[in-house]
Amino acid sequence: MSYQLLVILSFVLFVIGMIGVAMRRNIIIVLISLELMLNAVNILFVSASKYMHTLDGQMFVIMVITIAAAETAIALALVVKVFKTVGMVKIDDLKKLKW
Amino acid sequence: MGFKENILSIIIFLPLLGVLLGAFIPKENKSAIKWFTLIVSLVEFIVSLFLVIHFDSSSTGMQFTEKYAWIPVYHIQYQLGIDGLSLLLILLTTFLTPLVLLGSWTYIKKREKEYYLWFLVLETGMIGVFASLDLILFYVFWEAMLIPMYIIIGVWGGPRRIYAAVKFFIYTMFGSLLMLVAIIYLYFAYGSQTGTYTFDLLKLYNLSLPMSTQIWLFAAFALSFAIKVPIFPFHTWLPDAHVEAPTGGSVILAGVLLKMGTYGYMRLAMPLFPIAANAFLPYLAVLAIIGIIYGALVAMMQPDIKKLVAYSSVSHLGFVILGLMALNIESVDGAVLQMINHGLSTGALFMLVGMLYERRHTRELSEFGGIAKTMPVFATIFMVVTLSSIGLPGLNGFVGEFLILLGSFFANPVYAVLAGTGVILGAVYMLRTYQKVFWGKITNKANEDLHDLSAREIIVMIPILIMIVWIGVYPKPFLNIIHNASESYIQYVKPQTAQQGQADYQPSMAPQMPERIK
Amino acid sequence: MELNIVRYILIFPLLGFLVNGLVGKRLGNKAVGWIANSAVFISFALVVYIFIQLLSMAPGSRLITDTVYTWINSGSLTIDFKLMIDPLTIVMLLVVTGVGFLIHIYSIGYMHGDRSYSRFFAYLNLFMFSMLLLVLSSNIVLMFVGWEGVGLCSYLLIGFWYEKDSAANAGKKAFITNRVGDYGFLLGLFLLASAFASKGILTLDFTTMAAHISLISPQILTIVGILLFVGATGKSAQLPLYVWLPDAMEGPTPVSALIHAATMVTAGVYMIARMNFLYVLAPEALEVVAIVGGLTALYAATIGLVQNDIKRVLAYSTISQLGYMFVGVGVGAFSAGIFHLMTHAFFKALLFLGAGSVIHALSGEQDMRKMGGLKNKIPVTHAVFLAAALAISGIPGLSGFFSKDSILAAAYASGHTVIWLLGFITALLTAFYIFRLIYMTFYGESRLDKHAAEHVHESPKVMTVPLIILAVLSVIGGYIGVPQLLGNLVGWHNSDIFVNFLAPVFRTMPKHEMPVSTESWLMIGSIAMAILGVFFAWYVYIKSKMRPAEHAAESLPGVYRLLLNKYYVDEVYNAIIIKPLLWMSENFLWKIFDVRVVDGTVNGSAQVTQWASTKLRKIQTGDFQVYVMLFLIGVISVLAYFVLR
Amino acid sequence: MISNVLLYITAVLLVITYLYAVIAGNPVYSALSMGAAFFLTSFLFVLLGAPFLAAVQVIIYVGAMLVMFLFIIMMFDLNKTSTGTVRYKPSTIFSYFLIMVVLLIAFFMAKGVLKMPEGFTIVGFGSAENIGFNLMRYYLLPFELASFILLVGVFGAITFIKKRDKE
Repeated sequence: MSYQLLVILSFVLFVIGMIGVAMRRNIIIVLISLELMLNAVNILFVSASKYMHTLDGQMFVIMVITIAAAETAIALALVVKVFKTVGMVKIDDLKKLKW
Repeated sequence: MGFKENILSIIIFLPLLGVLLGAFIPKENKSAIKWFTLIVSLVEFIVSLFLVIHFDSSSTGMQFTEKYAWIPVYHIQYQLGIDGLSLLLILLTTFLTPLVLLGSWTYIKKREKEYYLWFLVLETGMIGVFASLDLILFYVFWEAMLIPMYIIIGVWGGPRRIYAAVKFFIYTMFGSLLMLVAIIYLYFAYGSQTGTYTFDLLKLYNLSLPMSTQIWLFAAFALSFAIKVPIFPFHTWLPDAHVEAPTGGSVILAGVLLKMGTYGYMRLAMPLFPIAANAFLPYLAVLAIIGIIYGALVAMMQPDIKKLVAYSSVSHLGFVILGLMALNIESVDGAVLQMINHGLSTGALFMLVGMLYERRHTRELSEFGGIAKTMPVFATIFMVVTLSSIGLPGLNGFVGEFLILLGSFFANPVYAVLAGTGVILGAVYMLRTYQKVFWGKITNKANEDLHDLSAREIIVMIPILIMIVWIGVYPKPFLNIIHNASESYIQYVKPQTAQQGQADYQPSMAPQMPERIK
Repeated sequence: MELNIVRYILIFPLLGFLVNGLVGKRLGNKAVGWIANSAVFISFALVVYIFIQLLSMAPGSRLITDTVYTWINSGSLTIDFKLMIDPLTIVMLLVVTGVGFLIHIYSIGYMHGDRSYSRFFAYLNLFMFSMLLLVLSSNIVLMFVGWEGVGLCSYLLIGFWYEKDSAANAGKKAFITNRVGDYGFLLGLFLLASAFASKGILTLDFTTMAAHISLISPQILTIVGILLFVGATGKSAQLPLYVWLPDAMEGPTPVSALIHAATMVTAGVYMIARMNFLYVLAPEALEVVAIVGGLTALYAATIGLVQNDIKRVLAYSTISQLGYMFVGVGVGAFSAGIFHLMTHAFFKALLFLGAGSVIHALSGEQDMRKMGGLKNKIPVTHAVFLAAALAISGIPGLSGFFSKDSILAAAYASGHTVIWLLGFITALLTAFYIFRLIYMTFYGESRLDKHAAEHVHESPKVMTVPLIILAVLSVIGGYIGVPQLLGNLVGWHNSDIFVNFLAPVFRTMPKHEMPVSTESWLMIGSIAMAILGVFFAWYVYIKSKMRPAEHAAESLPGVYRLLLNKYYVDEVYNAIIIKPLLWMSENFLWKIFDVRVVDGTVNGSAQVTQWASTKLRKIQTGDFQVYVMLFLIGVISVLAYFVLR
Repeated sequence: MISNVLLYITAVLLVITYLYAVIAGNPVYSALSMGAAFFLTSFLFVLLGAPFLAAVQVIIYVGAMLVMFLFIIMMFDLNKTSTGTVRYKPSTIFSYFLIMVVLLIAFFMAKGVLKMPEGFTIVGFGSAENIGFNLMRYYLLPFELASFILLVGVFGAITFIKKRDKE
């Protein structure tokens, strides 16, 4: 399988994740989509690592996984907090960022 | 690393050291803070007198120079040095600061600690501007000094203080950003011409740029300083800033900050770009003259005393700029002296207005009348300062105005004829004010039992009065200090004048550097 | 000759000012009076001493200088604080310190009981200092210092009773009008300086200027002369800047006598005499001086005819007499001008002080319509007043006759017939209005208020003694300048001592000889005019007991009202200069230009920014998904640009 | 050859699971679909010579993250609160389509067809040993920093959830 196809695969996966982030109302699903985007990037890293014959890509994947883990933890904590205070997880109700 | 070698650094950073130490004084202990800052500023003044003692008024170059690498990558140096012009302005700063602190003793009633400490910060900034010879260092001090002033106006000011502070800040920032761009351009221009890069002012003086470039750079510098001076029509921030600023802020603003504009013209804008300067010269002179007359006319109609004094500043600084533009030794000497004079007399006027405000909490002219009866000492001091401000011979204002008008008459009689009307108008608005405040019957009940100046207030005023009389009666020491600075200023700017067409600036009857009569 | 005591003439009044001004309140009135008077007396004594010194020197070399220090030095300009005494100076010094001293003494009595006694004497001493500086200075800039200094004192003293609005306004008006004149003076000074500078001699020293004046072209000198004369019209109350002097009568009467009659207002005449070396080379400028002087003399005299305030009559009289002096210097007879200056100082000071004595006697009444019949109630005042009136009218034998006559003779001799005619008519008017004043005040029936009538009293000794001394001077003062024509009658050679004494100071104009007979006829003519004037006044006010005011008001209402309202000059100035200027400043410059245009531009740009922000902030929906989208579009666009380009 | 076929199959499955995770109405299905995607990714990693990462992928993503998601969903009954599913905005969809097109065009224009290297010479390319060696040798600082970030994440999560005493 060509490297190119792998890249396209990761692009496709990334954009699918992105669509999820941008278009879902459920905040949990938004977070899931975010994880999926990260995962798509990981795929790109690993294939590049193989293509370029170095381990650097894989190193990055480790970092990404670590960050993703931390991020998920905090994001979910936030969700819990928001749910407790607002009682909602619909994203279009959270517009406090306005102005 | 002796005392004398680093004297300028010591003077610059002494107040800042005071701030660091003063920060440890608890906020509640107000009198300790007042005394501490006062003592720091007095020590500062005494140290700055050291400069006078060791100043060599016969030497033409910069003195007390210091030079250390600061940011070597970009060839930015920590470079200090002063000549007569800077010396007098530094002295004016260190002279006014203790008086301002003492004058604010009872005026400021909230957040005293911050107020007094900010003033020391301000002093560091101001002295730094006058002492730095590296453009980036200059710029840093120039901007740094804005912050304390912004805070002083914005926190301790009058009801519209936020508007005034923001207006002040944005006006000045607008100008100085253009200046920064010009400074950086200069850096690269010098580098491409000589192969070495520097922000050293003294080296940049020797840079010769084509006319087209100079015009733009000069415009950037000139605009920045014009706002600061302020030259008509960039003056409208001044009345607002003055009216809203607390007394101390007004005094420093009028006394020192405005001088930075004129200082900038004399130190940077004109000598750096002589060709462009000569091209702009007549326009600036005309603006200065408009400023003189316009400021006086508008001052004449002000109902608010402080606003009136602010507009009178516009008029007085018009004289300074006119003096600088006339480009002969008399007028430039006069202009520098007038910077000091304006600092003293307008500073004193603001202090006096502040004292009045402290008693009556209003500055409307119509609220006053007949105060000479209840406050005779105050009335007397105000009279002396008023007379100094309108340039009565024998007091300081006259010497400066006389030299400026004489010099500008040499340069172009029309300048002096027009600017001279400012002398008449000056008398009109100041005497009108004096009459409205002090003379006549007491019509307002509130003025009946005003108490006269306290001992502290008199102590604040006396040094200024002494200086006012001293400069008026015996200005020679000051002129001696100024002399070489103005001569080198003329040398930097003048040669191009000769090439550019003498006729424009030298009317037929003007002198060709006359001989002195023995 | 260098003589260091000259500076002490200045120092004592200055000390008196400082002591009285700073601690006068605590010293008590008696001490204040002593300090002020002795300061002036010491100066007077010094002047007399120097006068004797001067007389002992050879006539041609009478010059004493005293260089105190270098005042201003800038480039090639050096202005020394240097004092100079020559015959012209010494005459002025004697007048200033002598008359000044008498008025100081008088003031002790007059100002007795005033709340601001010490302030008054401090100002008076400051005035003496400034006036002496004006007279003593050896260069024109230092002279300007004194020039402005006396203006300041005039301002302070006119506004002495500052609680009265009229006094405060008058003080301000005096200062500002003077400033207008000073503006001209300064420009003249600058022009002169630059003219000298262009010849390579930047100097403002009288002696040096006199030595090199011929280098400068007459055109420039003429302009300089006229500009300097503008200054003189301000200070010496000539057309068109005379308006402040009548109002200046708001000040205490000794002030009117000292400043607005005897000394300060004559500074303009002194200045032109001092600059004679310049004016001699600028005949056109002198012509202007003479014409303005002549017109002012007549003009002010006509106004003086109808005024009812005793001091205002004297004020217009002063303006008129100053006009005479300018005629004198204007036709090149500098010594005649200075001579009249001196005699005028005697009799006009006397008239003012006498008027002060009358006012004092009547508890402050100044309106002559409420006086009358005072002759026997205040006999000393009446006597001295009469002497002064005779002197000013030009009755032969008194000082005014000699000085006025020499001016008119010089005017006629130099061919200024029209100006002579102006002066000639003025002589008649002068005699008329001054005797109108005498008759209205001292003769006829009493028209006093009841209240005032009860308190009429002669002034104390401290006031009358100076009056008597001045009266003596007014009578005999003229005999130092007896015209040679009269001197010859009694076989007195060189009878014109005054002219001879001053001769070395002045450059001479081309001499105009005139036949003895003409001179005699002129003299007889002016005597006749004086007597005619006195007679008319007697006829109108005593003999026929006409009420000329009502009469005139009925028969010539227009003219009468015009005169009474001083030709409406104040109103005209107000309407064409002051009001429009104020209106323009307030409504156009400040409220429109400053607030609308400049601030409008600044605030406008701020408002545009703000408006744009309120519109643009709608983009900020707060919906993070929109942000994500926009962010990504941005990233992709940048990426696309780099890849696709 | 076999591995290539496996790769294609995995890729197709990945796309399907991704789509379902994004589209699913119920968060639980979505989460489970994400788990499936992680498994597939891990399989892909093995095929691409990264066995260690494959293991880590399963452990962390599936073992920790997926469980966490499910836990939260269950605990708060989030699957019942959600009403609408997708915000359909034609402009949004169009922009994403555009992005995709641009990305693909960009990629194809950038390079020609890139073949994967066939013969794989390095022994134990993605092994734990090699990874560990690299990590400790060349990536020590990022590694430590990452550990720090994790620590901060832990603290952050705890403080968010923690009930304030005052309240």
